[in-house]
Amino acid sequence: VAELTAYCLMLGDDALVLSQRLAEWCSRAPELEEDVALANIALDLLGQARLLLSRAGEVEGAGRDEDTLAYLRDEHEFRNVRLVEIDCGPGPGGDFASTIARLLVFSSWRLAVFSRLVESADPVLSAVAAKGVKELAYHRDHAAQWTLRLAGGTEYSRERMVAGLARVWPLVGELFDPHPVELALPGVAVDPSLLRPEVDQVLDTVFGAAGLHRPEIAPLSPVAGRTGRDGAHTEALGYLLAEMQYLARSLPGASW
Amino acid sequence: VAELTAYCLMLGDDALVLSQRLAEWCSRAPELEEDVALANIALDLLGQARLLLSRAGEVEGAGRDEDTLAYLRDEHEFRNVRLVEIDCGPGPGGDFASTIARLLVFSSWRLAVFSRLVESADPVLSAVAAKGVKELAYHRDHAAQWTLRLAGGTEYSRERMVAGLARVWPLVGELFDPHPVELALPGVAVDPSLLRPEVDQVLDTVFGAAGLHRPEIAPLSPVAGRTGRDGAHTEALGYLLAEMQYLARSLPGASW
Amino acid sequence: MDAEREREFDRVVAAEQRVEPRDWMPDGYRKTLIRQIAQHAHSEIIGMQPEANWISRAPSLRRKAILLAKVQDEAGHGLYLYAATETLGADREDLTTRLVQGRQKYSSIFNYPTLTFADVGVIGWLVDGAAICNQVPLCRTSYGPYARAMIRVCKEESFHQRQGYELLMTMMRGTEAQRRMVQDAVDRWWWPSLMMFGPPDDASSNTERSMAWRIKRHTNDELRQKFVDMTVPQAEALGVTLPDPELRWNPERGHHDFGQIDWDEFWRVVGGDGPCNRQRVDHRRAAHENGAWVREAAAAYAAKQARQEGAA
Amino acid sequence: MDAEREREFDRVVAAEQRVEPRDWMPDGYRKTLIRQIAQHAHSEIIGMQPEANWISRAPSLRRKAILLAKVQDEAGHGLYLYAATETLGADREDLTTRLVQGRQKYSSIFNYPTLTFADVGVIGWLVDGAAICNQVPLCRTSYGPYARAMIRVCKEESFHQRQGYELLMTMMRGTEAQRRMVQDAVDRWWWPSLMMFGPPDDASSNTERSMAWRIKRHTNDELRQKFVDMTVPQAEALGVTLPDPELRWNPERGHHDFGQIDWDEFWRVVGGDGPCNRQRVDHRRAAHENGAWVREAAAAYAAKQARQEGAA
Repeated sequence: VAELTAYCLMLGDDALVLSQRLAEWCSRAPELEEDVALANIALDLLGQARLLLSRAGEVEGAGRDEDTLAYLRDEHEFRNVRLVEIDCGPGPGGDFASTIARLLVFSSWRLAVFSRLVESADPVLSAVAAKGVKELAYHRDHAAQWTLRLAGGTEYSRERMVAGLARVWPLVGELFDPHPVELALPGVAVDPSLLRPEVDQVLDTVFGAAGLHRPEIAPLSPVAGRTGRDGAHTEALGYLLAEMQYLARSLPGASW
Repeated sequence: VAELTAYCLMLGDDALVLSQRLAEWCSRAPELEEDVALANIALDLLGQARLLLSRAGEVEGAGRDEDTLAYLRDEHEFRNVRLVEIDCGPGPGGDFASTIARLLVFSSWRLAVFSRLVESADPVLSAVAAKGVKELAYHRDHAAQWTLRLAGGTEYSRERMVAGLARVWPLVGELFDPHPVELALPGVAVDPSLLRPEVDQVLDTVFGAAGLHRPEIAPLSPVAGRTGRDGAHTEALGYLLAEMQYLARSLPGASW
Repeated sequence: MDAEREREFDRVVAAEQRVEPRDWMPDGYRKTLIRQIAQHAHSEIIGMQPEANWISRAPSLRRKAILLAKVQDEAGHGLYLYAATETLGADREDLTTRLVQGRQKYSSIFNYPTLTFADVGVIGWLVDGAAICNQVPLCRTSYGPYARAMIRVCKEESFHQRQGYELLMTMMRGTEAQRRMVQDAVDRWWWPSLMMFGPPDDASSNTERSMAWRIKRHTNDELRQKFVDMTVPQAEALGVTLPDPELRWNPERGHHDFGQIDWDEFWRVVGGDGPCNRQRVDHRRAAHENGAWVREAAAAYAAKQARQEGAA
Repeated sequence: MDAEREREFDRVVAAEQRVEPRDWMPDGYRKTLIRQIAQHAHSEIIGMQPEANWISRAPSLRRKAILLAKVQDEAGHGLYLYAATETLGADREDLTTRLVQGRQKYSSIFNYPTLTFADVGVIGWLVDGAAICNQVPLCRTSYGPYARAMIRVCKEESFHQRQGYELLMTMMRGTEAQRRMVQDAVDRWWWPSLMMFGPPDDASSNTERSMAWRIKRHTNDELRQKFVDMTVPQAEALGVTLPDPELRWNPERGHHDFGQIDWDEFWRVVGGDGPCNRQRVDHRRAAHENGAWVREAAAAYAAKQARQEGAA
């Protein structure tokens, strides 16, 4: 039970935090069509997050609903990978190219996870995955198309795309590190270490078409042996949560 | 009593919020000397804020100390002028020139206030003012020197300085609008409308030496007749407070 | 020849039929429409900002999803409306340039700040409500593409309005702090909402011709009265006080009387000195400028693809 | 001639006297000092970031003031130390360029993130504590300006260390959540603090010559042992557990034994792949580049003033 709860939080937090990041583009995207598209992707991920956090709360059985889990957990209780929390723009830490690079990597990886999760012995996870694969396929496609455009557009956009990939690459390895929680749930959870060849192939296809190379950058170190999955995050997450949770925390007892 | 409390909050919040803004430069200033100088000014203002908020709590007599007032009031309870809360850099809303422009205007105004407040019938306000005038004279001087350097440096820096003044100018008028609280405390509070000629003269001297003109930009409208002094702020303050107050609010009962 | 076309055009309009993009139309009609639809599109786009301001801080995941979807719809409305101007020969890039240079207007209501989450609900209720009053008649406007766009826009905005009202209902049933937030938001948005119908009829220069062309169908004051009459009972149901001591039912007129609008404020905000005018335009300009390299890349890529396909 | 100067230099150093800027000194000594002092200066400057990360969020105004003053002191230390390198003929702009291009190092400890406010206290206690162990001997280092800078730096750092420890004491007396934060921070910072003394003596290439020149006075392992012995009773007083099961008093050695340091991690972080290496250098580079126009303006203004005074 503790493992299943933790697993739902892992996948739910990934979606919640990336959704929060993508929604930052809302009213700031390079063109209106992209305002619509990024909001759409953020909404899909938010939907996945709500189902997964609700499931986590249900399995845990301690009366925590999606909002309690989203708004009243502290930073070290968040189980998302560090990739989704860093600022890839529109803040000063990134730009549209790094947003696309992250989305390409993340949605390729998550699509591989969800494709297997469809077979999960947990009926809720299986249903969430079945709905999610279609969404994620669209996200991946959207990111791949922009990768081609930016890599094959102007000299400047190509530089940005290369830099964007370099920005996110140190955090890619973490996606495939199996966590004890995942290994403790055979038939229910997906072991991400098995997905690397498949995801690499997808990425290599996109990189090939875009004339890009897979970056050669070492992975970001864990902190005291812990990564995002263990609650050890980057300095970016604290700010993100402060903004996200402030109102909910400052009016305890309010209903919305 | 209510008026004196409110007056201390007005002057205290001005200092607290501008201190928070200036401290954002810490580790991001254009040169190390300026990291030191801006931190110094932020510290002076933080010191003034602590004394004034403590005094507000003491006069109010409801057991609220400086931290309760700083961390547990909601946005609409903050009484600072809107000038101090807007993003004048290092965030995307400004740059070093607008930071300097704001500091020049604010410290010239506050020095004029404090010079009179030294005579206040309230002994604490009088003591805070006596200590503050020296600090504020230094802040004003620092800002004036940078105004000269930026206005008389390169073509680009001159453009930035002109734009920086234009950025803050719509919020200058509010500094001199007398608030009912100020008018209700003759001999204790300072009526800011009396200070305009003096402050204008100071600014005109700096502008004259820098070859700048006083901007001609209409003041920013109040919202439903209310300005910062009445708790009606810009959209910037909510984010500032979310960041500032988050930790204090998320661990109720903790002592630091 | 032109005189004959003009008679035909006048006949179509008078018969409540639709003018379509390929039909002949008077220059003034075309220009008036481009200006009006562009301002409407700009309003949708600028209108994203005050609400997007609360997406990251929405206090529940459900409200976050509703708000994000709503702001996304606004971007969508902007897109249809820019497309409608393009059927009249306008160019979206050119209109955007006018917007970010401050040469074309958008609805002044978006020059007010959103200070609490209750503002999100009040914008849905009052601002979308006023917009719907303005826009429902436009669903029968004489220019076809505009009328069709408005049908879709109005449908979605009614949905947004209901969501806004529902949020306020929930908040009014919540804590004392929440009720205070709602009342405060109503106090701030009520008068600006009334200003959304434009200056009083005796000061409105464009009304007469626009009505003849069936671009407009009711005067500003008629629409404003309709909005007030519609909103008063909703405010009562909600349990909030509208901030106008002169507001009361007048049985003789069969309408609510209401107090004097502060037209000085109206003109000040229209003139550029509202609480957020510079902020809104700066925000839009920054997004537009920061995104220029992306749009250039997409155009360059599309051109290369087209060349390759031509060569193959 | 050089041989004679070198004998005189060796005599001065061996006699524990000070070498001053105008004195002759061997090239290797000068280069070693510039490198070491520059790295130290860089460490102060980069070291501002992990703590500045909490200024805006400090949970009380008193702690905010203490933290802001501390980070300001670090900028001040950086300034003295760059000034000391300039007495050796180095150029601050050039050293900064090396830093932001990743060509000169700084203390690896600052490549770890500050994840809670307890980290502020633990940095004061452990990181400043380790720095003091390293730096106290430098107050007697052979190069005068460096030694004098270190006296001031050490004094201020002792003060910071006490403030850090006091924060932790307060937190340990607070709520359960606060105690958990402190223990978690200690778990994360303990091993990196031990790494601050550098590689083990048998892997440290520069130690021997630096000791002969009286730039360094103790080996890495000696200082590390001293730090451990000093810290263990402080941890007990605080009520936290140091995350090392092998840590225990060895009465025969008269020192604490402790576990094996993860030198792979050490070299990985030194090599650039710690949790924050890129972030720290990017932050510094962005500040430097964003401030270039301001420094240029100040220089241009000063030049104009000088010309005017010359002309007058």
